[in-house]
Amino acid sequence: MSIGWALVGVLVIAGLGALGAVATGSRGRALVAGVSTAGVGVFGVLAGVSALGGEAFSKTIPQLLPLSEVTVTVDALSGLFCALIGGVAVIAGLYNIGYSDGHGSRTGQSLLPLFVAAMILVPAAGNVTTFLVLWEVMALVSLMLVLAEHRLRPSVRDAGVWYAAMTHAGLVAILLGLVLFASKAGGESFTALRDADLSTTTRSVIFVLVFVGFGSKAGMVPLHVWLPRAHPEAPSPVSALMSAAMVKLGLYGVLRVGLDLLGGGPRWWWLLVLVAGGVSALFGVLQASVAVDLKRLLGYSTTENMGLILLGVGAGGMFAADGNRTLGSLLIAAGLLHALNHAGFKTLLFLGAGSVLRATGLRDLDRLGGLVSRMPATTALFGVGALAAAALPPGNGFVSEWLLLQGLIHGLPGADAVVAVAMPLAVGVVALTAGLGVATFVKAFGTGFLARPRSEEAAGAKESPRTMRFAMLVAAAVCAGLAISPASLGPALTRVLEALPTVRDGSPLEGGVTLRLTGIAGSISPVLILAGLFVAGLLVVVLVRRGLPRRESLVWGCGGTRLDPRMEYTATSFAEPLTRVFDDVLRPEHDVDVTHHAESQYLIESVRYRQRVDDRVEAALYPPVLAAGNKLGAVLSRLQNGSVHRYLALGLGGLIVVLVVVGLTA
Amino acid sequence: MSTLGVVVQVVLLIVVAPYLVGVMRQVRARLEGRAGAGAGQPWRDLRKLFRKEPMSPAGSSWVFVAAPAVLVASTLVIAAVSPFVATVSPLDGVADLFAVVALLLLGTVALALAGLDTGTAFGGMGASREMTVAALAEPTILLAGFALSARVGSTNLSAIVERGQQSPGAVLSPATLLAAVALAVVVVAEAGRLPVDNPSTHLELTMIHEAMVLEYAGRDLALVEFASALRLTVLLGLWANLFLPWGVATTASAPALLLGVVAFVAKVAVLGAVLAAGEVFMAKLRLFRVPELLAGSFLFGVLAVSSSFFLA
Amino acid sequence: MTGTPALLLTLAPIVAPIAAAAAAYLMGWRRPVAIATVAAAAIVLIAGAWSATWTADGGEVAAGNWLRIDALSGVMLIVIGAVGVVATWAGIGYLDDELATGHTDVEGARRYGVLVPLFLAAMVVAVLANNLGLLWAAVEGTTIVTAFLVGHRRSRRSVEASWKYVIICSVGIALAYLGTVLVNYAAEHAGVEGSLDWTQLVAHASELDPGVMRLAFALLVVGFGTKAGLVPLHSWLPDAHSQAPAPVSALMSGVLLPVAVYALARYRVIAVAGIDPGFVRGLLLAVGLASLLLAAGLLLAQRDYKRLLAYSSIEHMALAVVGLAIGTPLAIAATLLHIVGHGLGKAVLFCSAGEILAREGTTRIDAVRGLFARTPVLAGLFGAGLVALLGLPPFSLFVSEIGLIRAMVGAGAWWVAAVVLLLLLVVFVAISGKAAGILLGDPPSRDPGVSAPAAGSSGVVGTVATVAGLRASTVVPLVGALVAVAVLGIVDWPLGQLLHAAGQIVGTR
Amino acid sequence: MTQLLYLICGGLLLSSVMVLWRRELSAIVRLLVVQGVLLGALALVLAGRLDSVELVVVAIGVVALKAVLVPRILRRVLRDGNEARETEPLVNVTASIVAAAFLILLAYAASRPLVRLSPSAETQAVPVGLAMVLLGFFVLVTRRRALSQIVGFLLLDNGIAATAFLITGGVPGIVELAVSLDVLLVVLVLQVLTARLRTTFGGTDIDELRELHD
Repeated sequence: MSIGWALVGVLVIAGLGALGAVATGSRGRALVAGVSTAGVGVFGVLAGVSALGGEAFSKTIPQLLPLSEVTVTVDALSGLFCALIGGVAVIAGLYNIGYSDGHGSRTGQSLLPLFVAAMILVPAAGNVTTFLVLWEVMALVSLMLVLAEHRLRPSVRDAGVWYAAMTHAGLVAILLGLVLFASKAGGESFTALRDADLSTTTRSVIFVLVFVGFGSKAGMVPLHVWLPRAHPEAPSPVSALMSAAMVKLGLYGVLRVGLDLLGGGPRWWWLLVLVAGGVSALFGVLQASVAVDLKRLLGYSTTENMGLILLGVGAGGMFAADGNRTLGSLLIAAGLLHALNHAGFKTLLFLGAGSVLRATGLRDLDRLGGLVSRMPATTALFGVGALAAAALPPGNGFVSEWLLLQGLIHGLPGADAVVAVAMPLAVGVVALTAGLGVATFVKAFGTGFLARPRSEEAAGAKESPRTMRFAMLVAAAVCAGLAISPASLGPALTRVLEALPTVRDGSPLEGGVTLRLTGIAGSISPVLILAGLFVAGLLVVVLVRRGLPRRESLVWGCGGTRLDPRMEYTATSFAEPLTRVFDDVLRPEHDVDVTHHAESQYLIESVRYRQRVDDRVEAALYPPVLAAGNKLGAVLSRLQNGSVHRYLALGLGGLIVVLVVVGLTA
Repeated sequence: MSTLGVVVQVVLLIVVAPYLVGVMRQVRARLEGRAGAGAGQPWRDLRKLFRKEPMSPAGSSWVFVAAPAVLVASTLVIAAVSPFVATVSPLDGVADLFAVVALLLLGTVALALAGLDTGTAFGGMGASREMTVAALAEPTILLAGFALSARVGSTNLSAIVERGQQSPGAVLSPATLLAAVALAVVVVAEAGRLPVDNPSTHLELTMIHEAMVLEYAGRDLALVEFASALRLTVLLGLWANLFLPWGVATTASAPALLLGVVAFVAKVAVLGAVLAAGEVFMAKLRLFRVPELLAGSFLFGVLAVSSSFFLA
Repeated sequence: MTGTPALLLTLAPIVAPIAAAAAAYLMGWRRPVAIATVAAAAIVLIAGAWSATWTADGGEVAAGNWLRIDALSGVMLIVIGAVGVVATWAGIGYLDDELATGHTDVEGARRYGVLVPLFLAAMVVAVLANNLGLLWAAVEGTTIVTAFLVGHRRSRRSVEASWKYVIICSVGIALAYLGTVLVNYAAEHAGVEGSLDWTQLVAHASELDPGVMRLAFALLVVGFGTKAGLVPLHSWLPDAHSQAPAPVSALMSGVLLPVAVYALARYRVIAVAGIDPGFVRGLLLAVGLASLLLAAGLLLAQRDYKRLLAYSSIEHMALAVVGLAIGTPLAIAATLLHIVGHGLGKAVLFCSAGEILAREGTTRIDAVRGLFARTPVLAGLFGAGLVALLGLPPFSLFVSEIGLIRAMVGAGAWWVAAVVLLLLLVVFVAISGKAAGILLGDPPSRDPGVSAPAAGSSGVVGTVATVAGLRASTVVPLVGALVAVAVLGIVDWPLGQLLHAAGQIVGTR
Repeated sequence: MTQLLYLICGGLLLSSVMVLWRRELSAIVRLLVVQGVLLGALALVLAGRLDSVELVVVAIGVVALKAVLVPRILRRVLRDGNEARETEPLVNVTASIVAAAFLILLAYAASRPLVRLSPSAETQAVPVGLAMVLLGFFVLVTRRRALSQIVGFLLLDNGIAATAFLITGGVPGIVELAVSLDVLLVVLVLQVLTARLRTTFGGTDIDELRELHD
């Protein structure tokens, strides 16, 4: 199918879906919204796949958008992101059918297909205004979706405000950057921008502005503050769409503007990207490792993964700037592959968390547990996602992190001091991130799903409806496919890299069973590792199977009686060693409330212990800004104190100033 | 013929692993003035355990049951793909240094999940501590790997070993030495040996590894014990071959393989003995001093990488 | 186009509202009169749209030396007509409620019925006037007409607001008159025939004495700036807008302020030709940015939602003036589009804020909670209006803001763009935070004894259709306005060419 | 003739300054009458100098409006209330006079371009008009009574009218008419509002109006 028709399909289905969801009653609404969302996703995938197959598309519609025009261009880079978003949308749409069945709000459901359509169209934008409009439509619709459950929890409102503010701040940076670009280039179509001949200073200003903007969308520290608030508060299919798909558009922006439109740049740009990515990865995973809210944990994990992706892109950009296209293309391919992988497993994980939320009403890991027997399918599927997110073989996250490391460690020969310092640190960051990521997902899976339930809600959990399980199964299958055969994406990635002039260099990875890299002696075979694990495991089971049957026993309670679920290790206690080790960074707050007996202060009635780990970056950076704003408001309020004399005095003063200025500038 | 190398290697490791533990215990016993149970005792223990019935704590799930198998399987895969005896292997391209590290971590994760699945405080405590240590050890491992592979231009284990054989001088380069120290610390941490963990303790508050497996019994416990021995062997073997690559077969001929087997057994035995001897003179660190140790090893890793660049 | 048809086309939008006013005076506030008022506003709109046939490609509709429609006037006519239709239509329900709840009496309603169309007529005269003296007189006329509309309720606060309004605006507009006198002086000295005819002045703009024109322009900026709600004489605006009846606030904010900006646009054309363009730009920028800063700061500190809307008007007019300061054709076109979008959006907001006030009985932001949960349609209108005014797509203010920023950067004033964007961000944060408080969340449990005045209760004018507790006569125009703003933000054709032509008239490279 | 012109201008300026000085509201209204008459005289003198019949008509109109009609309205305001004196102004008289001096100097400085464009006897006197504008504004800023504020506005307006006469012999007739009508209407509006102030606030101290603020 041609890309143009696929995009028309996206728009038409989204429009029909939205109208349909508005028109249907509460019973069929989730079905209409879910099916149309999935339909939009299918068309997105079709458009993306066509583009990745080498088709290109470009169209200008001058009748739309006053003061400008609509331009749509789709190349392989756009295609990758269209396909990614479309894929996530298909799964989230299917999931929505069961998830929102009977209680999806009219607004929330009808906006779902529109959100997906906006996201799919963002990478298809071909000029500055079109891009900005679509970008902001996407932001607005996602904001409204985040707010969908505003009546249920007061925290939704705060999350919405934070999200709105941060996304608008990001827009401001992007807007300024792109408009500056367009103005200097003398045209606002991407073609004109690409052909522009600008000074390095201008280009750098543009890049930094744009990076700040896209970075905030991608959840880069310190602009990430909205992400761990908004992603958890949104309904779960929306969380999945935001975390798996929307943040990727930040990556798209960096690639499109940095490597395509600006055509690469000096090395420090990419060093900036690398550092921002590294800091985000580390900070994100640290916060995730101590988070006890499952969806918040997943949100911080998104910051972490986007950090890793941008770290790869940054390193790739650095090498490309040095002329080392082999590593440049490898690292960017690694970043893109990780983006795909992250989309896969984060969709799965957020949907899994949604199922848990739906079944128990809980996001608090400290109160979950025991779901493995109550929601076996969900547990198993979440486990697949957690394995991938922990970047362990045979999960798909492992492959892209492996590629990333390969790219990072091979740059040393022939490098200068900057690279020689940056790369080891980057490897250290990736490694620590990987390690903490493992701990994080062991915690999420181990305390959230295993053992015995820690609350009545968790004990009463029921398995999710079939559509939800099916959607998660699809996501898991996608993860598995990506894990088993990453090399099959080689041609597509090659085509994407061809859209980036300074990086373009043949195909970065190839091979069938074994994943090989071009220009680097390194290989792994995810299939064979999986097969090996399977065979070895089977052997062990078969060999050991003989003998006495398994028996159930009481757990050892140090000689005490049967253990209470309250005595189980919780997520908080699991993360305690990490909290202590990273005390200086996390600065946890402890509250101990001791209630004494009425009769004697030496007898204790109860002890309450609470630990809170706030986002320290947020606490350090944002309150001063808000305080400055309030100060400004307070100062200016004094001008408006109600006295008409003061108002008139202001006028007279203004008049005098104007007269003086007119006199002086004569 | 090279396939034979793989089989030999896997069988060798399976056989040797419990003996290695036995040797180490024996060395330790002797140094402490005890007679010791002999190097074969671990095998005898395993045989006994394999015959006993496995038990699952109430409320635990398939994760608890599957974990030992995953642990053994992941270690076996490492045993198959790494160049312990020979560098020529049909499985050479399957897993490189990073993949091996990740597979080790996979085993750790399986056991940690099992620990959490028991629902006891001990299991959770062990899992939590084990994951903390593993997470903090990760940067050191990868940086040491970086230092080693930077010299060779590949993370492929065979390539690193072969390069070591071809240019013995490089083994004594600052980068390699620093990486060796760094990795040694990590091997100790990963294998759960002193001063990070005490494999023979059963005092709840000091346990890491043992706390996780507290609920295992019978053949489950046998698998866990076996896997832990195998992991120790694999770790020592890897360390030995990365830094002392001599003797590893580079062709698939029978004599070369034989030499490889002998060299491997010797190296691992010596290293095990040294490790055991060292443990006699060492006390376990407080858990919250372990990160300091790992930070130190991380520093060595960084120095290793930068010296491979700045001093090369 | 000239001659009799032109005369008809230019007189129709003036005469129609006056006729409606006369009808109201004679018949009192009745349904036919109300409809006639809406029809009069519609005639203004139609006249504006119709005139575009001649003006969109740079032509004009001239009726003698006094009245004239070019593309710029055409856009303004459309704004006046469109906002007028929305405000007068939604005003029907508003006045019914006022009468039903006893906030006003038959005499008050009659006065309202007379003054509102006169207000429209005065603004139409202002934008059609070719003579700058007439323009001034018409703008001053709006003050007089609206003085009693602001004080419609006769409460302490509305009297206070109208006093401040009349005094400050009269002073400001007097300064504008002084400026006009000086322009006249310069023109006579340069031998311009019909010394206050805009067309003549533009033709001879470069011959005017720069010294006098600088002083004149400065006075005009301060003077008309007062009416546009700009620093330093902006202070009347939040008081008047928060006290006036909702439809009047809508008209004042949506049209009256832009008419003052329009006057500045006319003078800008003359000023830039004669005097140092840097002076013109600097002065307008200073006024615009200072107003923007003021609006941003006070929005942060705001505790009253009607005043919030008023400061938002200051913000948007400041933006429009910054657009004038930049003054390229793109900037002017964007400014005008912005004015159109703002007018309609603000009409929606003020009218829905009026409904909120009628239901909640308070204008305090922290006293209104969980509106979406209680009255989704009203909250939806208010929310959508805010979204439009915050400059989010698909509403046209987003496109016009991008256009403005493009124009700023294109004119080399990238620092202005940066400052403007930063201040707009502050505005965004301020408004969205407060709006979230009003709209979202679960409603507080209310004392069941205190019920809001029954909305949709039958007024004097007869029974009314309701939509979710709101009158159809309120919902339909407001929804229509929102749809119009959205359409303008997506599609180019309704205004594109006209805006372009207007940009050519005022804009300079 | 020029002497007469300057004399009238001097009188105009003096009457404006006197308003700052006097506290009696009725005296202030009287000063306004004087100023209206002087303004008419100015127009008449200019009519003579420029040979303009139109200006004669304008002069009559000015006197009728500013010396008769408007003061009559003001007196009615005065009669309706029982406030004969300005309460303590926000800036005391001494400071006011000093400020007035500064404002007059500023007016001279600011009107230099106007004089420079066509130096003639009339334009030489233009600073007087501008000074009256600023003084009127100053009265508005500092006086508390509603009536004083109206007077301030009228002073400001007289200043503009004087400026207009001095530089161009007045604006085109119809505009002049519109302006006069506007002034009259504003005064009427303010009169009504003053009455409302009195009924709702019980007084006309504008400084009491502080309910609307941020």
